[in-house]
Amino acid sequence: MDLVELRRNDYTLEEVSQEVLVAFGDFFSDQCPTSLVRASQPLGFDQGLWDRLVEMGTTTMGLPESAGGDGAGMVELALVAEEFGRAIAPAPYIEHIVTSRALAAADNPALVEILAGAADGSRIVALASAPITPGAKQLVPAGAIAKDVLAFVGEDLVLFSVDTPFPHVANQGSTPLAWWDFDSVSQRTVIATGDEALRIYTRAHDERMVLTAAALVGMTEYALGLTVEFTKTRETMGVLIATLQGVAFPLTDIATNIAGARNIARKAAWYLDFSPDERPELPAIALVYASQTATHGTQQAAHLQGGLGFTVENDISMYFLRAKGWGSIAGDPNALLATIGDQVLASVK
Amino acid sequence: MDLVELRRNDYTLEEVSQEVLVAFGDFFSDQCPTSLVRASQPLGFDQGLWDRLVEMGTTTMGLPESAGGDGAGMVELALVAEEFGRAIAPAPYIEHIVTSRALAAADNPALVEILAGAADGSRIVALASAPITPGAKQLVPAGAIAKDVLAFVGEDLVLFSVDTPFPHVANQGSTPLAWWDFDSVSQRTVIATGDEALRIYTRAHDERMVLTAAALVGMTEYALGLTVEFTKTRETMGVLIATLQGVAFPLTDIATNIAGARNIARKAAWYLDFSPDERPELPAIALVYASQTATHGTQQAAHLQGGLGFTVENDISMYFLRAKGWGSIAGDPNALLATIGDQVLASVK
Amino acid sequence: MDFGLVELSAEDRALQSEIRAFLAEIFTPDVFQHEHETGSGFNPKVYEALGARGWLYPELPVEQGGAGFTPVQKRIMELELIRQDARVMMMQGTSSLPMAAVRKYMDPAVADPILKECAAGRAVMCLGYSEPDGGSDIANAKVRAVQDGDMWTINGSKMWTTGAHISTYTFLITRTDPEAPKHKGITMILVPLKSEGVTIQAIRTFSGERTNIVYYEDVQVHDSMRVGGVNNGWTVLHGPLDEEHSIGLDMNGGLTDVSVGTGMCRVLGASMNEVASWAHKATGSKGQLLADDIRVRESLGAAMVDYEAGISTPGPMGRVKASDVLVKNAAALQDLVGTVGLLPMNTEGSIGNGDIEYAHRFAQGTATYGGTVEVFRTIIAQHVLGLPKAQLPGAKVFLAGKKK
Amino acid sequence: MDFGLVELSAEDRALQSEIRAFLAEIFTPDVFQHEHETGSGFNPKVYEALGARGWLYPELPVEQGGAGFTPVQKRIMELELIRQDARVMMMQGTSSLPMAAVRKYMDPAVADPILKECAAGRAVMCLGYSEPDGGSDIANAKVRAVQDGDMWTINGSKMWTTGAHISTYTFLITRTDPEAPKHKGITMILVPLKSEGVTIQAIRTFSGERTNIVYYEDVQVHDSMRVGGVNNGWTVLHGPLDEEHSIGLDMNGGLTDVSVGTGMCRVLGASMNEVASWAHKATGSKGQLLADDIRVRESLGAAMVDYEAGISTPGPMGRVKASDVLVKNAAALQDLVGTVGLLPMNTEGSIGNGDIEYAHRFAQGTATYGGTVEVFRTIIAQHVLGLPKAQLPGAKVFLAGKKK
Repeated sequence: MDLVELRRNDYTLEEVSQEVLVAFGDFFSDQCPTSLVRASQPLGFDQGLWDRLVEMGTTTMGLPESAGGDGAGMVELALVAEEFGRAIAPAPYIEHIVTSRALAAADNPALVEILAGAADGSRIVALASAPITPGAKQLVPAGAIAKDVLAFVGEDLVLFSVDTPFPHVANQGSTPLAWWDFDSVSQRTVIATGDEALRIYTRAHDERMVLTAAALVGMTEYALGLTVEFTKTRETMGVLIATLQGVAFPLTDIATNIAGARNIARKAAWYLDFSPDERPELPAIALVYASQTATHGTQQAAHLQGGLGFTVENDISMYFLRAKGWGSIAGDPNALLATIGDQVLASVK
Repeated sequence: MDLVELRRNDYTLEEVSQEVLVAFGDFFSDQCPTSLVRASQPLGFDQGLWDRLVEMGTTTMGLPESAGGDGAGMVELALVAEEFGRAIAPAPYIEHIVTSRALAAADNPALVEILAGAADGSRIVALASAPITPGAKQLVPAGAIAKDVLAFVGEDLVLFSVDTPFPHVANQGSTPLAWWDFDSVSQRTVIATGDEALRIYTRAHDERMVLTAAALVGMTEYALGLTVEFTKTRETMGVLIATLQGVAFPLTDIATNIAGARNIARKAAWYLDFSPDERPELPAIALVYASQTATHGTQQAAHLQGGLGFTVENDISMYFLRAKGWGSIAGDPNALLATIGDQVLASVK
Repeated sequence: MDFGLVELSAEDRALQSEIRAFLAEIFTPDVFQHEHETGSGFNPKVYEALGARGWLYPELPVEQGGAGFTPVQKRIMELELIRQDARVMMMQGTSSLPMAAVRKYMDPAVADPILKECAAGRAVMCLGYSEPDGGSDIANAKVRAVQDGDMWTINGSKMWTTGAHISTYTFLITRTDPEAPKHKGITMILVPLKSEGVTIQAIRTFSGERTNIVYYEDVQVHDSMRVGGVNNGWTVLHGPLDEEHSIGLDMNGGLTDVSVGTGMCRVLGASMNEVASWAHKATGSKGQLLADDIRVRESLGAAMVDYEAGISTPGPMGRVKASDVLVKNAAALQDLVGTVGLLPMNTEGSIGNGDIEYAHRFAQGTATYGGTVEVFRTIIAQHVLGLPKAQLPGAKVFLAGKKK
Repeated sequence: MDFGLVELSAEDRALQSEIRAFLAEIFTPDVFQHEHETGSGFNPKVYEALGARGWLYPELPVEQGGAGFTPVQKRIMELELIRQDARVMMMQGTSSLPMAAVRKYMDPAVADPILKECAAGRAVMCLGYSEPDGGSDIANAKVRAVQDGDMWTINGSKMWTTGAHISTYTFLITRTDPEAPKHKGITMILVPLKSEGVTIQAIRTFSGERTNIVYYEDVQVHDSMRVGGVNNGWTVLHGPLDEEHSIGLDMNGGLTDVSVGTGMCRVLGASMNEVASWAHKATGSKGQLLADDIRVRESLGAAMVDYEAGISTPGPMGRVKASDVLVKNAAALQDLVGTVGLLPMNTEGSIGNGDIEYAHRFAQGTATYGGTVEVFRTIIAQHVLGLPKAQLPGAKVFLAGKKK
């Protein structure tokens, strides 16, 4: 890999991006208190919040103008994802957005109606995590609330549609997972085939990794904030625990990881927008690093609140329990490492 | 694996083992000051020390009585290895002992003379780390001072002998490594073949792993002690740095790792002595964990002395620079993990 | 040194079979379901069935309600109980600490009936140590006990009193001299939890285990329930604490676990076994059996190294190590198996009926149980490494933030 | 946001080619050999050749000895120098800190000739900050400077004065008022190292880098060499320190590294490249090409994630992260390649001519350079997280234990 490439490293947000960040930050802190997150368990979906997200234009902002959208890029979508993750909002933001964008990219007349439903939020769409193999069910993210799931079958990218989503399966992250028995779904629309299918599918997965990475950053930062406040008020042996290095140093490591993970997620989003054929490993790097950051960060943040951090009543428990699940849904970290390594190997060939 | 097996967990040393520990502890602290270690760099061999080790009976204690030895078991040899490692002694204790034991196990009349030379220390013997492949040289531990190297070739265990050892190659750990060009060595004695060859070879490797694990424990404990003393005298901001959790907690983690690594190494030695067909993964576990303990422990111990821990003059530098190398010579940690995992998989079959 | 299988006499072998058969009978499916629902670490039917045979504290002499077991027999019982379910037996271990103090310090006329009830499984005791603002400093207890003639009046509240809701007594640290240095003004009182003025409020942890806050409002306790001298509570406490935190020099010919964290490691071991079983059946994206996958083999190998480290590290160091390796590997094994690792007990497709999912939640608590790992690191720094103590304004002894 | 390739004008492209060709000419093999032997981070021929063109500090105006480079041109130069060898250029960076202070605080009549010598590569400056017993607390400096008329007399010793043996001047923290609070009694003096009474003693580090202890015995320095006001040293120091520790808000349109630790990460990146090249040629025990080995692929992937984290983490947090990832991955890559990873430069069979072996030694120093990672964690705790400071007896500011 080229260690001295003459590139810019400019993380300054455009004004319009800043506004998106503030608007969605405000939206989630107003509309999605942790009480709402708690009330939506174990399904992890709140229809009222979803309706308000639709009103905010969340389901259209990332669609191309040709599909009635606002044409926002991955950078803006990642900023929204960060605020979404900070609120651990019970809504299928990531699944729905990346799948609708994939459907729009297919530009297939048969999809007009479904795409309109996705744009106005009335029809939740989702993305399978692995190609379909006959006889094997799949755990589908947002599969308990989506009626349409995009999946790769052989050479084709196929939209599987049902009238009623498959039943929810309880899970640690309280996300709307369901086992889909794709064999039993007869309503199927081939939306792309061959290279185009692979291109759309890969792009959708990359987008899911980047948005999930951004969401994990927001999630971890909120959890860190809860614990920072705790350590500033809690005493032991006559001193605030925040003044003990055994408490302060792990907190700084979490903050350090968050700062880097945020930058990587944003950079990966920028490459998808502006230079999609370069650095193909960045979405995977973003996801792996954000997952490590969130797993370790929420665990330590919960732990540094002592016994209180281990109680169900403490909001931090909801963050800890989601950190692993959200990351896991977007990709297998071990498998991703090998594909990242392949890029290093290719770069010196 | 059986989590509730009714076994004893008794780490109490027999009186005779205690005596071995004390005798060799005294020997190395008297005969092998760090100044001698420093003077023996970069080769990592001191003939005078070797002669005194021979006088101590080190080269005979582990040989069977039939070969003129004292029949000491792996538990005693591991105790000696711990003291040897504590002193980072410039002598081929581990290589020579495990190789002589392998030669004795072969019970081959052609080896009588070489075995006598090994027993009286006049002929240093060593063990190749991988089977010989024609056309490829091998880095042989102690290969710069040994005239006889035991190696696996096809189905045979072969002793390769030379009049002059191959030249030393400089290395981070200051050990007497050499590239052996086995193709060029004409003096070869087949000492065992087939299953017996494999059994002797595997046993020798297991013994090397266990003794190296014990040596790494002693090495790390000495390095820890240097830094513990440092932190009790060094002040910052008006307090001893030992009272800061950012210093004390990493030190406790090193101590914790040492305590566990020591117990595992001794347990692995006991199994080789008394129950060699059970827990075949223990030597690998002992080595991997002791290597992790030593790599991390010497690094942190050096670091917690600040800039002083990074200077050549500080003895801790010699410990840090050997930790990785000594472990690496005894086995590839990644490959060992897979073989350990195989035992877990086999246990539930 | 000895790591051999324990050679059993014919009698012990027969006892082992008898125990195993008996436990298989009393650990019915609804015992597990009950524990899953309550998270109490206690089951009255199981405790009473064991108690009726003297098998709850079988090392006690028969006349004290035990069965006069030898160390080997006691170990057989321990391991057979773990084989069934260690969780249900938690209060057995918790009670044993105050039982030792009661036996040592109280008038036998009062103590004996109490201890017999405990041995019979009809009573358990919990630890009233930590307080809501106390952090790790239990010597700083503020729950007030005031003596008037033969009676004590108790006011205040305790946190993390695990088992209070099913216990007969709590072994309470009370402040009896607010003017004295903090270690010299505390007294231990065995408080019947049925007393008027006691209110117990549940705290749920996300491993599913229940603990409690206990409020004491003008609770009246007779002086005969005092354990040890007035203002001598620190000494009384040290008995059980020393037992809990002891460096663990093995006094039983290797019949005890070397690491305080062995129980935590068994949860990791169970996860490893479940992942291994799963890998013998599951296939990867290219149809390969996962048991042959290098990634699965290495991850299990890495977990095994850590498991061995956790059970081999002595005493309080083992407690820190076990928690560290459980936290690390529970996450790593969840990564290894993928999304199905998120599925809990009783859901389609979960691994080991939710063992992987459970281990990840359970792991977090292990860093806090019986004192946080930070508290133990402080103890190790002072007592193993001999490092000087930090000169903090309130420092004297850092101990046990959360008691089981 | 912008991570694009910098679009160069025809003029800049020509300059880039000119620089590249020139550097290829002056970085001869004996430059590397000289650095390998001395570990000084300095080469007089290279510095003077660059200085002669105004390319040592090319962002300075021509009249100050620079070349009036634009930020893009300066960045071109930086990267081309790194492409050659960052180690040799270390003193260029070290000098730039005191040069800024000299420019700002000294009488131009005195300062200008000194600065011109530096720009010309004929002089470099080192940092006389840390002291033998000083730990991280540079404000606690004890080297004494006493004024008598126009002259200062200096006594004491400094530790970790990297480059002292090849520097013309040292930028010295002196204690000028022992009675004042420690931050209010220090004065900065630019001391010519040729002065009588200066003794320089080498300290060798195990990365091969040389640093020094410098003894000052009745060293006489004229008052014109004072930098800033008497007892105002803390303010003068903060200029360069703020530069070194700045959170690094990018003022150059993304033309600077975002992480303070980027240089450390490049050593990791070089190791990764060497391991990848090796894996394209080496085969495993079963004859398989190591580039196809899942273990090699995953380890390089893990290193790449950490590399990206190291270069993407802003400011002082990036300095901590970069050191952490370098320490971790240098060891992991050495494990990956096996025993040949222990072989240094110029030995048969070493990887990347010893790059792997070097990275593992070099990594250790990065946890100390310019202040230990613990010092930086303290800064992050206070300035990023807003945590309260520990109330230590001597605490005011924790800064920079070891200066480059």
